Amino acid sequence: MAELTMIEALNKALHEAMEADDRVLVLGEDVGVDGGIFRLTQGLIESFGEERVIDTPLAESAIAGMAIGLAIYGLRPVAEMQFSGFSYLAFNQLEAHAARMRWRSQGRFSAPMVVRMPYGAGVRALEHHSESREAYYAHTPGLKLVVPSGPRNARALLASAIEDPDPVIFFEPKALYRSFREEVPDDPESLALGKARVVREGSDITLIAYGAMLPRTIEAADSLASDGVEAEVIDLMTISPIDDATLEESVRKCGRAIIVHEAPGSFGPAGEIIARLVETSFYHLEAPLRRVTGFDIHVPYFAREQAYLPDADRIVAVARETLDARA
Amino acid sequence: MAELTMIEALNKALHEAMEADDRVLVLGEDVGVDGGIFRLTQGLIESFGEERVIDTPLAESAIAGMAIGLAIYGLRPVAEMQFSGFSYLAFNQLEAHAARMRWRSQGRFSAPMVVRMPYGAGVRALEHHSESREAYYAHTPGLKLVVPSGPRNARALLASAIEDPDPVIFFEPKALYRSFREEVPDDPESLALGKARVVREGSDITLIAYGAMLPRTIEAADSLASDGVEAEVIDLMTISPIDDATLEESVRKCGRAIIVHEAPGSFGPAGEIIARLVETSFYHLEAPLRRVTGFDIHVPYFAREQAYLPDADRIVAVARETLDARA
Amino acid sequence: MPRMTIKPNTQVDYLGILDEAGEIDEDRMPELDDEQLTGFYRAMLRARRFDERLLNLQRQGKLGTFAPVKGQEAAQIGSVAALRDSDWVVPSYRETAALLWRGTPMQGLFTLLAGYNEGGQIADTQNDLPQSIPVGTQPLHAMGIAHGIRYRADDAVVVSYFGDGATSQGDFHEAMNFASVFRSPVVFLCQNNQWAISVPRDRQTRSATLAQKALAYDMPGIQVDGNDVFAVYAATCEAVERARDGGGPTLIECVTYRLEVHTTADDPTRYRDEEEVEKWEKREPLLRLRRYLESLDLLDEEKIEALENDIKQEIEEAWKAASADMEQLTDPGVMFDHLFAQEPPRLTEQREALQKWDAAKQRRRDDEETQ
Amino acid sequence: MPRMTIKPNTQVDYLGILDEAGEIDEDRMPELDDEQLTGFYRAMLRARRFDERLLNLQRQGKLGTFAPVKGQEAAQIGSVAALRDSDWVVPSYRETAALLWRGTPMQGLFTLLAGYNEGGQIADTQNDLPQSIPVGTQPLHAMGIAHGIRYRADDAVVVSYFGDGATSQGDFHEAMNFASVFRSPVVFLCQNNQWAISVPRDRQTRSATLAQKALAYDMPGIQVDGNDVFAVYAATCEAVERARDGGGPTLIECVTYRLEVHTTADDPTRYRDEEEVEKWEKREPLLRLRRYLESLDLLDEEKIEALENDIKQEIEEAWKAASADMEQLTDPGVMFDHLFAQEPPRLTEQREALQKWDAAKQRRRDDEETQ
Ligand SMILES: Cc1ncc(C[n+]2csc(CCOP(=O)(O)OP(=O)(O)O)c2C)c(N)n1
Ligand SMILES: Cc1ncc(C[n+]2csc(CCOP(=O)(O)OP(=O)(O)O)c2C)c(N)n1
Ligand SMILES: [Mg+2]
Ligand SMILES: [Mg+2]
Repeated sequence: MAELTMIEALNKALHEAMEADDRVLVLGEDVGVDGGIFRLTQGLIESFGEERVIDTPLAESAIAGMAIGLAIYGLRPVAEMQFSGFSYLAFNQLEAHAARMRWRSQGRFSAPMVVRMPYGAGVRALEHHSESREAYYAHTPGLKLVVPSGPRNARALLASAIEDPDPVIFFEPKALYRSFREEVPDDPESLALGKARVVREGSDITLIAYGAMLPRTIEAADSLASDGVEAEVIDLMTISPIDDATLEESVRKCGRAIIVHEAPGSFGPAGEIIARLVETSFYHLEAPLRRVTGFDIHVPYFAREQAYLPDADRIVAVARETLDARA
Repeated sequence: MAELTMIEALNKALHEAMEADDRVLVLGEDVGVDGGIFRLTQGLIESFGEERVIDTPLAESAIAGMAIGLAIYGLRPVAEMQFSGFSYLAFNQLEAHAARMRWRSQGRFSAPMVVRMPYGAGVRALEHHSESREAYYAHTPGLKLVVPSGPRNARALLASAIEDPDPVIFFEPKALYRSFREEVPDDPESLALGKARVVREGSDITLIAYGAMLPRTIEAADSLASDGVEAEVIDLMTISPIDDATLEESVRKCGRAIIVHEAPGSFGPAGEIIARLVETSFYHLEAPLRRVTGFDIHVPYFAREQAYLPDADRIVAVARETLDARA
Repeated sequence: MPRMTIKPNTQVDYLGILDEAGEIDEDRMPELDDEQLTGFYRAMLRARRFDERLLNLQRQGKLGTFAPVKGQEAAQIGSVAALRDSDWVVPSYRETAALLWRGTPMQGLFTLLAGYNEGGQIADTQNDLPQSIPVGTQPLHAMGIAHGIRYRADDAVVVSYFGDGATSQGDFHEAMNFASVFRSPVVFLCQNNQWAISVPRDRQTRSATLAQKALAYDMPGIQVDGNDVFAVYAATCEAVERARDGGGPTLIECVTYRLEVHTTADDPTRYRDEEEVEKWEKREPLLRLRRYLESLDLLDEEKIEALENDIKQEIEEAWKAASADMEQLTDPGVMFDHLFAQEPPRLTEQREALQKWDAAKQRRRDDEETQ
Repeated sequence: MPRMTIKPNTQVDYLGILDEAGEIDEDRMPELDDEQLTGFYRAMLRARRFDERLLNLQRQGKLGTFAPVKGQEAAQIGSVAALRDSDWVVPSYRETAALLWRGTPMQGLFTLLAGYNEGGQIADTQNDLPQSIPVGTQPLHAMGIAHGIRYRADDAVVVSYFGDGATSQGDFHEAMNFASVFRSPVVFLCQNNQWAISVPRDRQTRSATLAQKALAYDMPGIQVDGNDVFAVYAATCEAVERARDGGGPTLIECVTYRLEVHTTADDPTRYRDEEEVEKWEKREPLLRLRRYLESLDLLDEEKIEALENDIKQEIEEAWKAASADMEQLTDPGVMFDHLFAQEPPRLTEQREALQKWDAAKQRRRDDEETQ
């Protein structure tokens, strides 16, 4: 057991997957010789050679399209988009082909590939380097969407994503890349896709979050706890498909819930979760479901990005309003 | 006053806009000599010449990017994506540039452009010709998203979209292109963006729809009426920004509501509307808000597309469940 | 340090072998035995007749929109014939001739064009991607598959089919560049049929040839008479061999013509003259091959009639089988199939909701009937 | 019908005028008066010093990530100097030298790089697009603006700046093709600085030159010594003139070198040798121009010192002004500005919610302090 950052944990997952299965290839801009601009793929080219760790020319659509071809051929490509903000150049390949290959060929071909991309604000980066547009992918039939929240689950989820027989979009919360360390078991570990986890038990209010918003949500829960409110915190981990059962159970228990994400609120993932909880658990609700999200704007340049991002303060404020709401 | 199809009404709007303002240019694949594959731009090149009605090479990203450049230069381009299913090739231009030009340049430049695209199923078309992914655009800050539902409002909304100082994505429900005629005033008419309209008044349940789902929703309302249920029907027309006030008022009155769209349900527009109504009108709700939407799949080939699409039957069935739900 | 002309690899060749009179350039003629020669003709005729039948069924409302192949049979058969069964074909939406050659059953094509996803099934033995519509976006998959082949040191090659319009698409450029950088065993086969719906070739791009687009990547590029099955075959054999030997990709521009509508939703009289079509009718690929084969005594009236009958029978049997089959394809639940290897719970719920609604609808109908 | 070589327009020239020793090719030397000559040097030095100051402030944590221009001053100044004020510049993110020449205030650049959107303001008199990051996607805007210019029969031209890596992007290809089809008055100015982050030029694309990518569009393409401000200037003048005269677009490849890190987040020792950098240091653009100007007696130690002092003062004043200004930029609500011409109600609500939260937070802080 070593204490790893998320970067190191993801690097470990890639090493393990490549070690275990020679179908696994890594491709993207600067993933090879440079070891990735975040050093996430460091050491891979030394261990597995440039036939398996491919520095591509600068073209996101081609990276996705090449991965689709590799996957059809029977390999297991792990493609990197350098930032999720550049993945829109590959959006057509992902929507029109990766998400449809199994269906279009009636099961003859498929596109078992992972498209990794750092997302989210908070690292004082430039424009297009701070987006959270997971909803684009979550709304696309035929894709799965995974967002880890810590080193250990990042490693285990990436392992599962690589093994998954279908295309998985893997959103990495770059704000957590190096923000804390966690014990990660030496032996391979995987975590089933499509399952949320209860991070903290409570019975007063459910706080639902994922990715880089999870630590802030836990911080809010701690703050609420110091005032005697027991919040249950759920980490979604897979955004599509959502683990309805876990959410439903918690919300039925607590009767109140808040969804937190840094993506713009309007037409963002929280709306979907609220709609589902209304559909399944309306009569258990004691207060309006609320969301704490990014604003409906582009992430401002870094001097103000923290003002853009939901923080524990805002989560607590909205939680209090929810708790104060008449049942 | 003439009775026009939606195709004719949109064609009229384009003629009028080009007549009134020499900044208005039309560009896209086959929009000129061919008059558009749906004949929507018919007659424009004859009236305004190939300098203003531009047959482009086959490249959606370039069409969007060219429109951005034209708009920055001070013109008012109306670009066509031949089908919304091909607009993902232009998605990066729209997200990274059209939606950001005013903001990035701190107001110095802007991208007043309209990107028209036929969307939706029901015309026995091929793969990629039946998509409804308005959520991608609605979730993108800096873009407006408009969806007309009939010849008259199509013409008036397109006029407003062309006049709008910001980029507008204009989704045309191709299933309604020629499905019915409507009186369209001879004189220019416009309709404010961002406003929904109450199509049918009622007090038992609110049915919210837009685009090609509106006629089916009205049909459902008629069917409910024959059983003594008075449904209020709202046509959103603008999906982003949503007209919250109109929705809120209706739902507070009726206490029950259903949202109908043909886009896949998960992470689709209905979730957003439900979330907003929960936030604003929770205590007025007498039953869970429900949605009747497309399934979370690709639109099947045309032999089964009607089975994919929400129809009056399904809307009525879900309305009945909502009406039967205990308050 | 004067201004000087630097010379990148800028040669672009043109190849033609079989002319409109049915005469060949002996020096360039690829080696083909009699069976192969008549096989080419049979395959082109088969595609032509199948295409005609599709058009006729479409006009009767029995099939949906499709893109006829008429006029491009030589470009497709000449190229696909250069492949082994184990090679890969990445089609767009107009490759009926090539796919028929590869073994795609007519029955499946009928079913697909009648709007049933089931028609898209592909035999396990056929390394052909499904037909695919977003123009210019599939060459990337061909390049990716080719890269996989290289990685596995497999000796297959990939042929990517696309049109003149597709060369304007960014994905085409990216595929050419990646393939050239990685020396992927792929042949980019452009069927320049002069039109992208209503946009003529010279409004699509200003370059004198499409083949010269290879120069941007220092990739071999060649323009061939695309209505000359031998020229296409020879150029493709050369490119396939180069690819198989590790020599990397090639761009082949087949100069041909779409003699029919773009798709059945199209009205070409809006944008092109009948004269142009007539001019190209004279250059069409079947006639010249027939003349050549007649000159060799490999074909005559009688043989052709036998061929025609064979093909007609095959088509009608396939249509009959497809029609019968489609009557069974009534389960709408099929639309949920093959989205994922394992269906997530929510999709299963939706599948069941659809069943429930349909059952209720059926009950109401039954009730109405009994009343 | 033999196999024959067809010859598209395949000439690609190379231009160099000022060599590393500071000597010029008289025949090719563009007409420039003394003021222009020293003006070039001043502009290049100004960009170099500003860049150094940015780096230094970034290392102190006062600025965020940015992309240094060091080594590319000739490519930028030589090209931008060929423009009129009324012409348009479409930059990427490394065009500091070109933008300074155009009049972008240092203060704004400081503010922008310190993370304030306000720093992105552009004077009404400056037809320069804001800096923009998605590689290879901006040439389309240049083409679109150029098309607008043609439509209005305006006589402006547009210069689009991008790197070697950008040529791999599909949007680049589409921009080249559209511009060539529409004969748009645009100059595609590629700064081939040999690296796209860690990817060297020859892994980016296999063609011998980037200039030859113009051949795919029958567009004039020229490769120039990008560290030679006269060659860049001469080639750009030629291209700009052609564009202004209705002759359409040109691709110019400036062969140059990024002497610094890719951005301040980059560590080039991971992928390139110090030797390579040293080799290019010798070819760097300022030194050779200085030598030439010294040979003309237009520059000497004293004049250079005066220049340096001037520039230093300008930079420090701008930084001081920016620092003072930034202290006022405390309103987070600014982030809602300029999203739309007219703010939709929901954005106003969000703006107000933010104010409310911030006020509450402030109250809590005040409470804690008074406790
Ligand atoms: C990305 C994309 N944009 C638009 C279309 C609509 N469309 C279908 S075929 C076609 C023209 C294609 O021309 P070309 O590449 O020459 O092929 P051809 O149809 O002539 O075989 C267009 C615009 C499409 N299918 N995909
Ligand atoms: C579309 C896109 N993909 C990836 C990136 C990340 N990135 C920034 S600069 C760069 C390399 C660009 O190389 P080049 O075009 O040669 O320009 P240079 O930085 O050398 O000036 C990359 C990959 C980006 N900004 N945009
Ligand atoms: Mg064509
Ligand atoms: Mg570079």
